[in-house]
Amino acid sequence: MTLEARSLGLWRVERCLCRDLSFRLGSGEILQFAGPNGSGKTSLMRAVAGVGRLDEGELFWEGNPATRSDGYRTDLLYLGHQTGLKSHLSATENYLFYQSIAGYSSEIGAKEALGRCGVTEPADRPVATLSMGQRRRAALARLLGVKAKLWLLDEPLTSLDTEGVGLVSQLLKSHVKGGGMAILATHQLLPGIEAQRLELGGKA
Amino acid sequence: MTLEARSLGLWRVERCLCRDLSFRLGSGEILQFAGPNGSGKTSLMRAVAGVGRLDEGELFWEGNPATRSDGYRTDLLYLGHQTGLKSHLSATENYLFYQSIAGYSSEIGAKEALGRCGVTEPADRPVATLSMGQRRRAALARLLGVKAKLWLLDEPLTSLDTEGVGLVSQLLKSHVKGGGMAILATHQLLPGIEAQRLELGGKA
Amino acid sequence: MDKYSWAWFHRFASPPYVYRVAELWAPWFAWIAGLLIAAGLYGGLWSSPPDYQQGDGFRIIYIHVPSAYLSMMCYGIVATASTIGLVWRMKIAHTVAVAAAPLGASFTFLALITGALWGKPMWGAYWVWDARLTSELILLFLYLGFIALSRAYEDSRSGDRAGAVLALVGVVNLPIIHYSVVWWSSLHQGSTKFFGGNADIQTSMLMPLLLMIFGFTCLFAACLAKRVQLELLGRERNAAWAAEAVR
Amino acid sequence: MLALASRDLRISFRQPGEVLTPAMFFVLVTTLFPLGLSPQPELLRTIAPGVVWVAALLAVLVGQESLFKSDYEDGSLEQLVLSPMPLPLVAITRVTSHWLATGLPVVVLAPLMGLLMDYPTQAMGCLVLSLLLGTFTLSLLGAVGAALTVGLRQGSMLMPILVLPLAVPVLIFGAHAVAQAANGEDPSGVLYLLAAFLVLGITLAPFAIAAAVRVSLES
Amino acid sequence: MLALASRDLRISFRQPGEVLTPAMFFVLVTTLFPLGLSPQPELLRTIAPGVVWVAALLAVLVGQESLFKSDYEDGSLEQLVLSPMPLPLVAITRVTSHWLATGLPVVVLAPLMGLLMDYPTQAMGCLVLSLLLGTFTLSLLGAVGAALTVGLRQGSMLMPILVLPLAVPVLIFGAHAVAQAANGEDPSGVLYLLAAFLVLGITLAPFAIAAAVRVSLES
Ligand code: HEM
Ligand SMILES: Nc1ncnc2c1ncn2[C@@H]1O[C@H](COP(=O)(O)OP(=O)(O)OP(=O)(O)O)[C@@H](O)[C@H]1O
Ligand SMILES: Nc1ncnc2c1ncn2[C@@H]1O[C@H](COP(=O)(O)OP(=O)(O)OP(=O)(O)O)[C@@H](O)[C@H]1O
Ligand SMILES: [Mg+2]
Ligand SMILES: [Mg+2]
Repeated sequence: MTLEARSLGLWRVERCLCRDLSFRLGSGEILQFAGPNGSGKTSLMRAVAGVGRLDEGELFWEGNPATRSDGYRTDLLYLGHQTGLKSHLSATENYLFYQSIAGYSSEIGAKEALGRCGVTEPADRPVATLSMGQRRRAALARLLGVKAKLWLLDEPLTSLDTEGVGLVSQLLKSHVKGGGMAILATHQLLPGIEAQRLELGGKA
Repeated sequence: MTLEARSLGLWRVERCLCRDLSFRLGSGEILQFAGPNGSGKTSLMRAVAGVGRLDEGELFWEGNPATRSDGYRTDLLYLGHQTGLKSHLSATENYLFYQSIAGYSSEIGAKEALGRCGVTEPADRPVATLSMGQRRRAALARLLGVKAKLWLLDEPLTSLDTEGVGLVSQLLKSHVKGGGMAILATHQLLPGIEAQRLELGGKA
Repeated sequence: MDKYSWAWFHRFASPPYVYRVAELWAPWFAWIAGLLIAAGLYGGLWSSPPDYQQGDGFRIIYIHVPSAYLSMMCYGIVATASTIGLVWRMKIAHTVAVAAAPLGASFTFLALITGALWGKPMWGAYWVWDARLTSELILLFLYLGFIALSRAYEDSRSGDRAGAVLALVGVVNLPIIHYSVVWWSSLHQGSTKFFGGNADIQTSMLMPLLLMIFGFTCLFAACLAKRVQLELLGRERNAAWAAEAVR
Repeated sequence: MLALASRDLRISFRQPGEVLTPAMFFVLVTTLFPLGLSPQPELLRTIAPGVVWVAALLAVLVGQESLFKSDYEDGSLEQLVLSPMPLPLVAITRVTSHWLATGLPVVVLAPLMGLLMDYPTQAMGCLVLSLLLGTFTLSLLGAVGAALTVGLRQGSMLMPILVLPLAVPVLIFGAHAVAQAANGEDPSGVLYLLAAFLVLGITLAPFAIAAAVRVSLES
Repeated sequence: MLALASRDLRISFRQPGEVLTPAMFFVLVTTLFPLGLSPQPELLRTIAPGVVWVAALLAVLVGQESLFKSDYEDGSLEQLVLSPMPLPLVAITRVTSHWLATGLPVVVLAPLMGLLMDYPTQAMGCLVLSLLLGTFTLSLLGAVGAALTVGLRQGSMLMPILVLPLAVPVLIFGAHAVAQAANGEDPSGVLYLLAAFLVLGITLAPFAIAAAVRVSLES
């Protein structure tokens, strides 16, 4: 089970974010997109996830082109700057919804998953009433509810407290131990996570 | 020049975020709201800034009630989770606007301020096209453009790279050296900034 | 002296005190209302003769006019309470406003219904797009808007103030309703001249009408007192006094 | 699919505001007219079909305008695109549940509004039926427009421009049918035409919407 | 003030979409009617004043609905509240610049629409004047509604309900004046009344808006 990127290129109007960029990710591996602000981590992440525009190159999931394989979408879990939580629904409802539309969902129930992510009391309030960190935690709960091989996490640590940071690295650990793979984009360092770094071009 | 809070209390529906909370901040001092996610830092910050609802207690700015003194509003600069940048305007335009409506504005021009915050090339693009970190930096530039005695910064480090974190702490240093005061809410630690911590109640 | 008066003011404004006062007054208002309305109905439905042109149809006036007048007076109350609440940040005032609004809405509704029923024989249509009718309808919407808005915030602390602002803005509508008959050429009755030499309403009708108006007012007062109590209990649900009040 | 539909409906009920806007709007337009015009009953009767239909059209368009907006802003649109469900299916589900929450109330309120403008009661059936067919077609059209414009910073004005040319025929035929029914003629022919429009919409729109969403996200 | 006004106007021009929506909308409503109704000229002529005014009212309301929304979401509303400028002044500036970008186009387009519904040309002056007075009053009302509802999760439906009761008189008088002018009577009396409304609005609304904004932020 491998994700392979062949000579990717991203352009914004005239500006080239990256070009001829290739990497290879096997199961149990973590790749970290590194680079200063504006270096194109988010753009690349979105392109790899298949929601952003990919101007050059191609992605291969288990050997065949990712764009044309539905398998890729079922195996992938993307968590971006926007958490994708509906602010009118409770954290629980959001969790259950994403579990129900996922390719392979785990048996972990909402209460347990949210509990492990530290969202207990606010779990049944509309997400709009949650604090930033609580929202992020509610979003992270999806990592438990969905069985995805490939995690794409864009700044998962935003507005998390130290305990939350610990939570994320612990989640990542168990994920890779189970043979999963992950791509990270973050500026803070995650305790006890060793990842191969992919440096993106300096800020223009 | 002092900010004094007397027995503040915040309520959310049934839930008490904090009560009978008092603190005193003199010039050259930094106060950090600390606490886990959902402990009420943002709410308290907003209440202190005068945009959030303060359910109990009172604030005093240089001896007289902050609510009724316009002086407080001119002396204060609040930077919250939302940066307050207009996504259709360029960073430069946003900077100039906030400079022009500020109580006391510095002579630092947009180009210099944004440059010092590391927003050079994107300075004249609509903010909507900036990366998260670049937006945060563009917002931070206001700290240079406006002469405010009291800074209220809610998670100023969100999505900043390490160099950005350095920038913030350096800004803070020069601010307090100049006799300013600041209130911070952040989970990451700022290198070389010593602040008195105000611990807020644990997460419910 | 000053201190003292403020102390008194705050005691007066404190929920438990208001609750007890309401407890005290409600039954009195209720009884008086009952008596007045009974008398009014008797006078209106039996002792006064049928109208020479409208037959018995006109008797609906005994419901219509009081409720119409109350629909407006109640809005006045809501607005005043809101003002007090906003200016002096008195929670109790907001409570009164929130408690009064639904009553006002129902009286407005009553005025509309009775008016409509009356309109069929008088104008041959239940509804005409007439100035006063329209503005009364608008008043209903104002009430609904107020209720919806103050309920929309799950935190009553915020909902109160939002509603209050709206209530104040809406005050503009009262004169419009009252003078609509004057401003627009209207199918609807002009303001009746109740007293004086050439009063255009005979005493046999006037007396019951006045009785009904006062009766309705007392009824309204009684209901208001009760609703204020409920609202207070709801808001202070985990205060000590509320606990023992319901025990 | 069911999960999605139930989610959408639940969200709708959480914010009666957004949802009832179109119904509100419909009532508004239809009631404002008698106020704006000098309300002679016979005049009202003649213009009733047109007013009701125009009101319905506007209501639907207003309702669709923000169909994908919140999903786009909170990032759940990308999640839907990434979900294994085929996107056109997602689109039609989304539109349907949104129509149930926004379009249906309009249809339900129509007879009431008809009464206020004393539209002949025996023709109500046709009014409701035509709106039933029409509003759903319009919702589909609106959804295409909304999907195309959701990514744009220039905002949503484009949407009406894009949609209108396609919406106008629906309006014309719809109002025509209602008018016919009011004059006691048999509107079935026109109604069939409306039904045909609807079928066409249901078959084609989902794919258009899906494509449009993809484009908007990539921009 | 100037800084604020220029900022608002610049933003408006950056997103012609949002800005022209009301104008769009106005044109839409007024043009759809002839399509919806069977267009007999004399019928059109009788309903023209009403249609134009209703269209204008709707257009303004639609435009105002999102007046403070983006400011609220991107946090610049709190910054305005915190700025040393007195909030009512901010409010009136905001409304004015928004009206210049949204309301004025409607007023400008009105004569054109009038022509389409062959409204007597000699009465155009009155049409424009009444709209000029009316739309601004409506913008002020709309702004109050928008400010009251911007903080609500329930969404913006409330806004029309809140605003409409107050907007209807303006509509009635406006349409009345236009109709009078069309019949060759002298509308000045009604126009004065509209002017009075406007003055009332300008003096009171800013404070209401300011208070409403504060409340919405605190919620
Ligand atoms: C839906 C229809 C109607 C509505 C909404 C309505 C509304 C009102 C209102 C708001 C008032 C109080 C005015 C004030 O206190 O300034 C009123 C008073 C009155 N209405 Fe009606 N009305 C309706 C139908 C009728 C009809 C059909 C009649 C009989 C012809 C009628 C006769 C009266 C009379 C006699 C008064 C007292 C006059 C005064 O002192 O102002 N109303 N109505
Ligand atoms: N329309 C555009 N024209 C020019 N440059 C653009 C345009 N849109 C985006 N960019 C640039 O492309 C880059 C995209 O940044 P991206 O969000 O991928 O960076 P990032 O690594 O995620 O930054 P951060 O660490 O701040 O999140 C930014 O530098 C941005 O300025
Ligand atoms: N309507 C409500 N009912 C109950 N609790 C609420 C409501 N609204 C907010 N809260 C709670 O109040 C607290 C406000 O959190 P706030 O944003 O101030 O925390 P914070 O310290 O900023 O958290 P973070 O570090 O994640 O930013 C949260 O715990 C939230 O769950
Ligand atoms: Mg990024
Ligand atoms: Mg916070």
